[in-house]
Amino acid sequence: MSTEYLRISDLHAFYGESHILHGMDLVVNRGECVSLLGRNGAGRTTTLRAILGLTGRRSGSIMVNGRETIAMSTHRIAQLGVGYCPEERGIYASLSCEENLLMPPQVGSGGMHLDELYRMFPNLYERRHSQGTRLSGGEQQMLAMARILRSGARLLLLDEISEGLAPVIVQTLGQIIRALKEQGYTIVLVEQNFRFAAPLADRMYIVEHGQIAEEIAQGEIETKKELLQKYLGV
Amino acid sequence: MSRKALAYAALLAFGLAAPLFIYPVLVMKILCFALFACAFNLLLGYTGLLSFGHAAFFGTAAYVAGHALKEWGLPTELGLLAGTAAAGLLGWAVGSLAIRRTGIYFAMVTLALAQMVYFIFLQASFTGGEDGLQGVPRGTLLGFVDLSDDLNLYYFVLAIFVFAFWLIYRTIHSPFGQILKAIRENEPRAISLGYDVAKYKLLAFVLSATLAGLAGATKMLVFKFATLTDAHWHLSGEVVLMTILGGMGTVFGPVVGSSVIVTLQNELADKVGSLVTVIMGCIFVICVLAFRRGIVGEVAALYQRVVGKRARG
Amino acid sequence: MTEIFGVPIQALMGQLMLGLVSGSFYAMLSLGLAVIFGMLNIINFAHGALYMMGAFLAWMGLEYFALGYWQALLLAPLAVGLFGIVIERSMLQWLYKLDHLYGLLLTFGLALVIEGLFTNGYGVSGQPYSIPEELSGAFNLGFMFLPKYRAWVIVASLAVCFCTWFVIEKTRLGAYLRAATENPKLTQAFGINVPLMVMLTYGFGAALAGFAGVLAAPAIQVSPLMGSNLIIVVFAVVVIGGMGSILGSILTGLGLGVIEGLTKVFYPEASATVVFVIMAIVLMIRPAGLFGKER
Amino acid sequence: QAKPAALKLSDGMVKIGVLTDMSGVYSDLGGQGSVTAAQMAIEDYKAQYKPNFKIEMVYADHQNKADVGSNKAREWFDTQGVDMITDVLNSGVALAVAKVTQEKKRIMINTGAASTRLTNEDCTPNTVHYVYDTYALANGPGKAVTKAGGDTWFFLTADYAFGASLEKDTSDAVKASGGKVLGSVKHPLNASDFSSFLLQAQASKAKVVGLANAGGDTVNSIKAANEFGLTKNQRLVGLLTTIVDIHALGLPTTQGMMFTEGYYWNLNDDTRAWSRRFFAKQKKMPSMLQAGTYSAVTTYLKAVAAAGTDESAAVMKKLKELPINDFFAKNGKIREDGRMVHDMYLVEVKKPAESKEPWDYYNIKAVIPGNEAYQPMSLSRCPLVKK
Amino acid sequence: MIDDYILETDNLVKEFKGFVAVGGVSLKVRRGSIHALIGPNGAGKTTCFNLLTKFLVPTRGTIRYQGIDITRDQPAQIARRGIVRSFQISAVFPHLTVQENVRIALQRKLGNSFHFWRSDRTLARLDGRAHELLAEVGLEAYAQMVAVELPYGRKRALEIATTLALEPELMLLDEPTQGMGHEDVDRVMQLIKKVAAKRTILMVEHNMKVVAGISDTITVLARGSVLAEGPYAEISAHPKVIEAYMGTEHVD
Ligand SMILES: Nc1ncnc2c1ncn2[C@@H]1O[C@H](COP(=O)(O)OP(=O)(O)OP(=O)(O)O)[C@@H](O)[C@H]1O
Ligand SMILES: Nc1ncnc2c1ncn2[C@@H]1O[C@H](COP(=O)(O)OP(=O)(O)OP(=O)(O)O)[C@@H](O)[C@H]1O
Ligand SMILES: [Mg+2]
Ligand SMILES: [Mg+2]
Repeated sequence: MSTEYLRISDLHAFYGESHILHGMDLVVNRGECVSLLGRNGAGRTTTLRAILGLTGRRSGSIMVNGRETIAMSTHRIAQLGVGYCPEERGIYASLSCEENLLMPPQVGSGGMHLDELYRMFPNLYERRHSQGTRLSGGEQQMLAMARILRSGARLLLLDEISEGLAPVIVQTLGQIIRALKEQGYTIVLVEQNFRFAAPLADRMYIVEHGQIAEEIAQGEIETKKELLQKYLGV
Repeated sequence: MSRKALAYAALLAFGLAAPLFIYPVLVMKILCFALFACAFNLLLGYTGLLSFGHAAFFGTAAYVAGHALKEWGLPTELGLLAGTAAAGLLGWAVGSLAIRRTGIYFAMVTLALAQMVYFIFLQASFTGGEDGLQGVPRGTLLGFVDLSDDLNLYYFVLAIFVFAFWLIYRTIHSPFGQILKAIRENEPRAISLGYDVAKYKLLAFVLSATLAGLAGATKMLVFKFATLTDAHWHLSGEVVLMTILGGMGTVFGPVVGSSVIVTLQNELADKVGSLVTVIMGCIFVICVLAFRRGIVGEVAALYQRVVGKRARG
Repeated sequence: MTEIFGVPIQALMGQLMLGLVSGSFYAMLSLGLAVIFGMLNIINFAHGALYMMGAFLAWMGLEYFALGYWQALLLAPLAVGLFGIVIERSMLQWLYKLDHLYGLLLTFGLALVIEGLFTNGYGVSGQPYSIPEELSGAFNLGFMFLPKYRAWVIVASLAVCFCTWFVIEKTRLGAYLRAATENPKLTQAFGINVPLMVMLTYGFGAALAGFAGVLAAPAIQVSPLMGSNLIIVVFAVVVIGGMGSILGSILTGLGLGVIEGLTKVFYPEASATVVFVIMAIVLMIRPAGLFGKER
Repeated sequence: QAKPAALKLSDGMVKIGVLTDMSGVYSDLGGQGSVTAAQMAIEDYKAQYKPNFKIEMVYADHQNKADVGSNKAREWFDTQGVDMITDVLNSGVALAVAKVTQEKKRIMINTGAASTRLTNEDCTPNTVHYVYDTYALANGPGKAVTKAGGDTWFFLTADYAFGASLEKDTSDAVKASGGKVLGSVKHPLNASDFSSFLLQAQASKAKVVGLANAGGDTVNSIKAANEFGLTKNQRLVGLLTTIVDIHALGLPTTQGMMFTEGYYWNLNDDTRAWSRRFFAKQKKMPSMLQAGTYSAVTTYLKAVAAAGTDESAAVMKKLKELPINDFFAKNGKIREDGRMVHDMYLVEVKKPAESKEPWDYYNIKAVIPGNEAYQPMSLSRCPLVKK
Repeated sequence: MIDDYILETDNLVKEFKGFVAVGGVSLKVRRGSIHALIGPNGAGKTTCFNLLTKFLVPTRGTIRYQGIDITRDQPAQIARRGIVRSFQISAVFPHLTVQENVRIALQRKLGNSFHFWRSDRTLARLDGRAHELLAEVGLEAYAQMVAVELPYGRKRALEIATTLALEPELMLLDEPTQGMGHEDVDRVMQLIKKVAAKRTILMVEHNMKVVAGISDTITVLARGSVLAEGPYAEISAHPKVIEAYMGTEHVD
């Protein structure tokens, strides 16, 4: 069994006429948490969407768990065990909070139990009968996250999950990610919040103009400070 | 700039000379429907509201103007005005209701209200029911130009058309038009900037209804009658077709679209008989699937591409 | 004898029954519209034409293939559903990314084509379709003489409506449907085959219209234009109900049928317009419709 | 018939335009069938009289739109030299075309429209109304059925001008014959469901239920009447019912209905002979409109030949002089107001068992002589009629 | 003195079918200050905002602006009074140019917005002011660009310029820096500070850096009611706030 869980090579993606990704190359190993950093509009979200085939045209190669997915349709890719937590959260208004949680079909074994999730996010338990979009911004964020943990997906694509959350919750979220890593989940974390991502990520990629500009391993953060300064302004 | 002026001048010249080589009644009919479609386009193309009930205004104006000329014996100009004003009033009533909803619902509400108007015309006594209001006198213009002469009438109709066309053009390129554009682009934002969006939409609706009414009254004058087909939902559908075929949101699109449709209907009547609805339907489908920009829109895009290429190459 | 506003109560009961019958048709049609609208975001103007097709297929089945009413009740909706699927695959699927209005326009064109073709082939005066043997005759309800066939229409349509409601609101498939309705791309990203669902939904909506058509065939003349006027009334029903819920469209349909029925007794002149008048009033008071969600 | 040496023709030929509904609600009544009938008439005329002038025919679909119709007529007169227009069913279109015809000084022989306005308020010197009108349709059954014992009536009336005038004309006839009208209910045009109105008719306990509507409305009301068992105790009378409707509904549903027809194919050998020829071409038996169109075209051609010109005033004069006697009309005469007066038939629909062959639908209950069937000249509101 | 507070709410309550989202909030916003509203998720901040801008109708309570009761006003009316809000999603007119975007906002005061018979050239005199505003937010170079083509951070800037065109007395910003990169956050922070010079700002924000950096007063909401109020130093040391909101990680 190879340790490589996701391999993207020379990925190009388009929205209509506009060419957004210009040859992305990246690798995520099984059980790893990799973070994509970059400026607004660098193409990080697009990368995640391209993995699932949610962009317009795309070319190159995306291997998920050893299978080429570039020509697959979105639902087939998801069924390989990919869970996606979108930037805009994507909570369903026509479903209640709990229905939202239960909606994603099983795509793998070993998903979390509803009780477990409610323990993790007590806010959701409290509002479980409420209409999905009536939740506050932060509650929706929690819901979006919890939702994919139930489906048994082993590769999690998380887009800006710390956004709009109270600092306390962000801390809890950090603990959750750590726990997930321990359970062997493979995680791609797109983050704006460097402070949040840095301690969690095994490796970081810096995305610039739809390409990988730099790769930084966990141990190199201190040594590559000025690089980070240059690309991210931190 | 001046090239544009030149183009308008050429078109006007064509309009003036047209009856010499084309059957004038046909041209008048085209002008009326072109005006109707332009009025409709003001709403669809520039406000983003799809009304599926515009025939109600067209028909109302035709009936009221016809009644005013025939039964009350009003002078021609006043008769037309009466019809147009009635359409405007109806537009205000229908508009106030319909703008409470947007998108497809708006379309359905206008369609349903227009159907109601249709039933009223069907039952009311002054409309002559199925037979229609027939034999309306054309009268004289300003008391001395005899409009029963087709050529005199033609220039009168042309004048009405040019005036209305100018008004629509003016509206699109006015401060009001700017706000309409903004509303179409992002309605919540327009509200948050303090614009009472409903009022703007309503004014646009009333303007469009009034001008549609002017078209209806004029058409009545040309043909000397008003019938239920003027208010039937098929006509509402046709004016949508004309606008889309020509190119919605373009100044000339509706004119081109209506010329094509009216001419087609005229020609097809003899040749394909009952398949005429099928053909109209097919044009509809093809337009929506393949030529969403409409004839004028596509030509303009082509022109852009050619000019762009030349500039680049 | 008791009377209400000069109308004997027995006659009134009869009219209520009849209102329920026409309400059944409104309910089935507006339900189909709502289902399709939900999933495809398209107001299906061709719904009336599909309804007409259902009736015509039943008639053609009898005429050319000696298929009886019961077979037709099964086969015609299937055929209409398949036809719907073809339309969805060949045309509608290209419109999803565009403004919803294009869907309305396309289906309007389709309605013209379908009705035109049938008119061309069969004329407009209509074809007779007789009531099946088992359902002819009538029940004597005491207050009225209720033809068995009308009773059957009510039963059949309520059953169909209830099943649809149950599937959409209470089952897992329904949850997928609602999710896909709202955010198709994301739903697909969770591993659900949304394009397939969209296709089947349109097929189902079309089949529902076809089913209504077959039910209508013995009750009224099968004619190419039978759907085109009905559909406008159904649009008004939809506006009144608001496409908020499945249950909403069913209840509104039935309710308006009854109201229209009563109008026919008290003020028949207004019976063609009463639905539109109600629509205007509802718009003034609740712009989103009775069951619609304010947004 | 004497043949003048040469005819004075406006443009070297006689041109006939058939303006009809080829796609809409009335296309089965007129439509392609009318075109075929006109064609047959011209061919027969040529074969029989060997005329020394050219005859041509054009046709068009007016789509039931007055503007399309009148525009077409105008264009035909202005650019094609059409001399006579026929069929023109749909009263709205007919009235509009009548105006154009008068303006352009040509002739319209209307075989399709029902409105009596064509020979009353809106009569013109250029209009002939040939086959039927609402007065004749209403009057016949109103009198005959009442006299036969059906003396209490209830009406199902389409709620617009046409329905109202049918109801009024019939009520007058019923009352004049000593009957009583118990009430009426107005239904909207194109109402698909008539059950509610029928229930009201049933509740009225009238012996006769008159259907003051047309086309699809009539058909649907008959159907519902059958379903609700109304026909068990009450008699249905159609006020504008034609063989097309009966054919569409079938005998089991329509048996026992009574109404007035202007023509029936199975009347006598003449009608059978012509109708079978028509059937061979059209696969349908002719409606009264289609048969009337044949007769009208023939009559017109004879009048042109007799007048020696296609100039409308002269032809019109001849039209009003010549008596019409052919398979379609017996004792036909075109009156001063343009009304062609001929015998009408009160028919009753056969029971399925009585019908011996396809299209064998009617028992003729009475022949209503032309001068009784149509509105008398004394009541005419036509300004052309000197009183 | 009453004039000290530009906006006051008194015991504002919003219930959703029995669920109390905002339960008796009395808020006082001092004229000329930057006032931040923070609190845990679901505390009712956005709901509060929606009440203030009339996108929701309060169940109970009153809102006073400049001493006038505005509890029953319509949204558009609120805007005309000088209260303008920004949206969490970017709110520009995508296919108008940057300059036209600002001009739409300026046009209202001209009072000719219903004049459909006038030429739009009458709007040219607004261009000068539009450029000033664009310069203020650093967009003058982009004036002729179509708004949809602007990068995210610039769109936010354009939105603020448009808002400024209304010369609002009170600006309501809902998470103005959400989803922004560090550079953009800094730029917007500076921008807010700059425009706050002449007006009052009330904002909801989760980014403690921004809150700490520019706000004068902070109100902490929790479960629909006010937990604490005061300057950043005071708030960040408040034990209850730390427990309910900030957690152990501190921004220095
Ligand atoms: N649906 C779309 N159509 C066209 N262009 C798009 C679309 N979505 C994103 N883009 C463009 O693609 C580029 C990359 O966007 P992306 O969302 O991947 O950026 P990001 O790195 O995730 O940044 P952010 O912090 O804004 O989320 C941007 O320039 C954006 O304008
Ligand atoms: N329309 C509504 N119907 C029912 N409940 C609602 C509605 N809107 C908000 N709520 C509930 O009210 C509470 C407060 O919501 P609000 O959006 O004001 O929170 P917030 O403070 O803005 O949180 P966040 O920081 O997460 O955005 C939440 O628990 C939410 O679920
Ligand atoms: Mg992103
Ligand atoms: Mg919020």
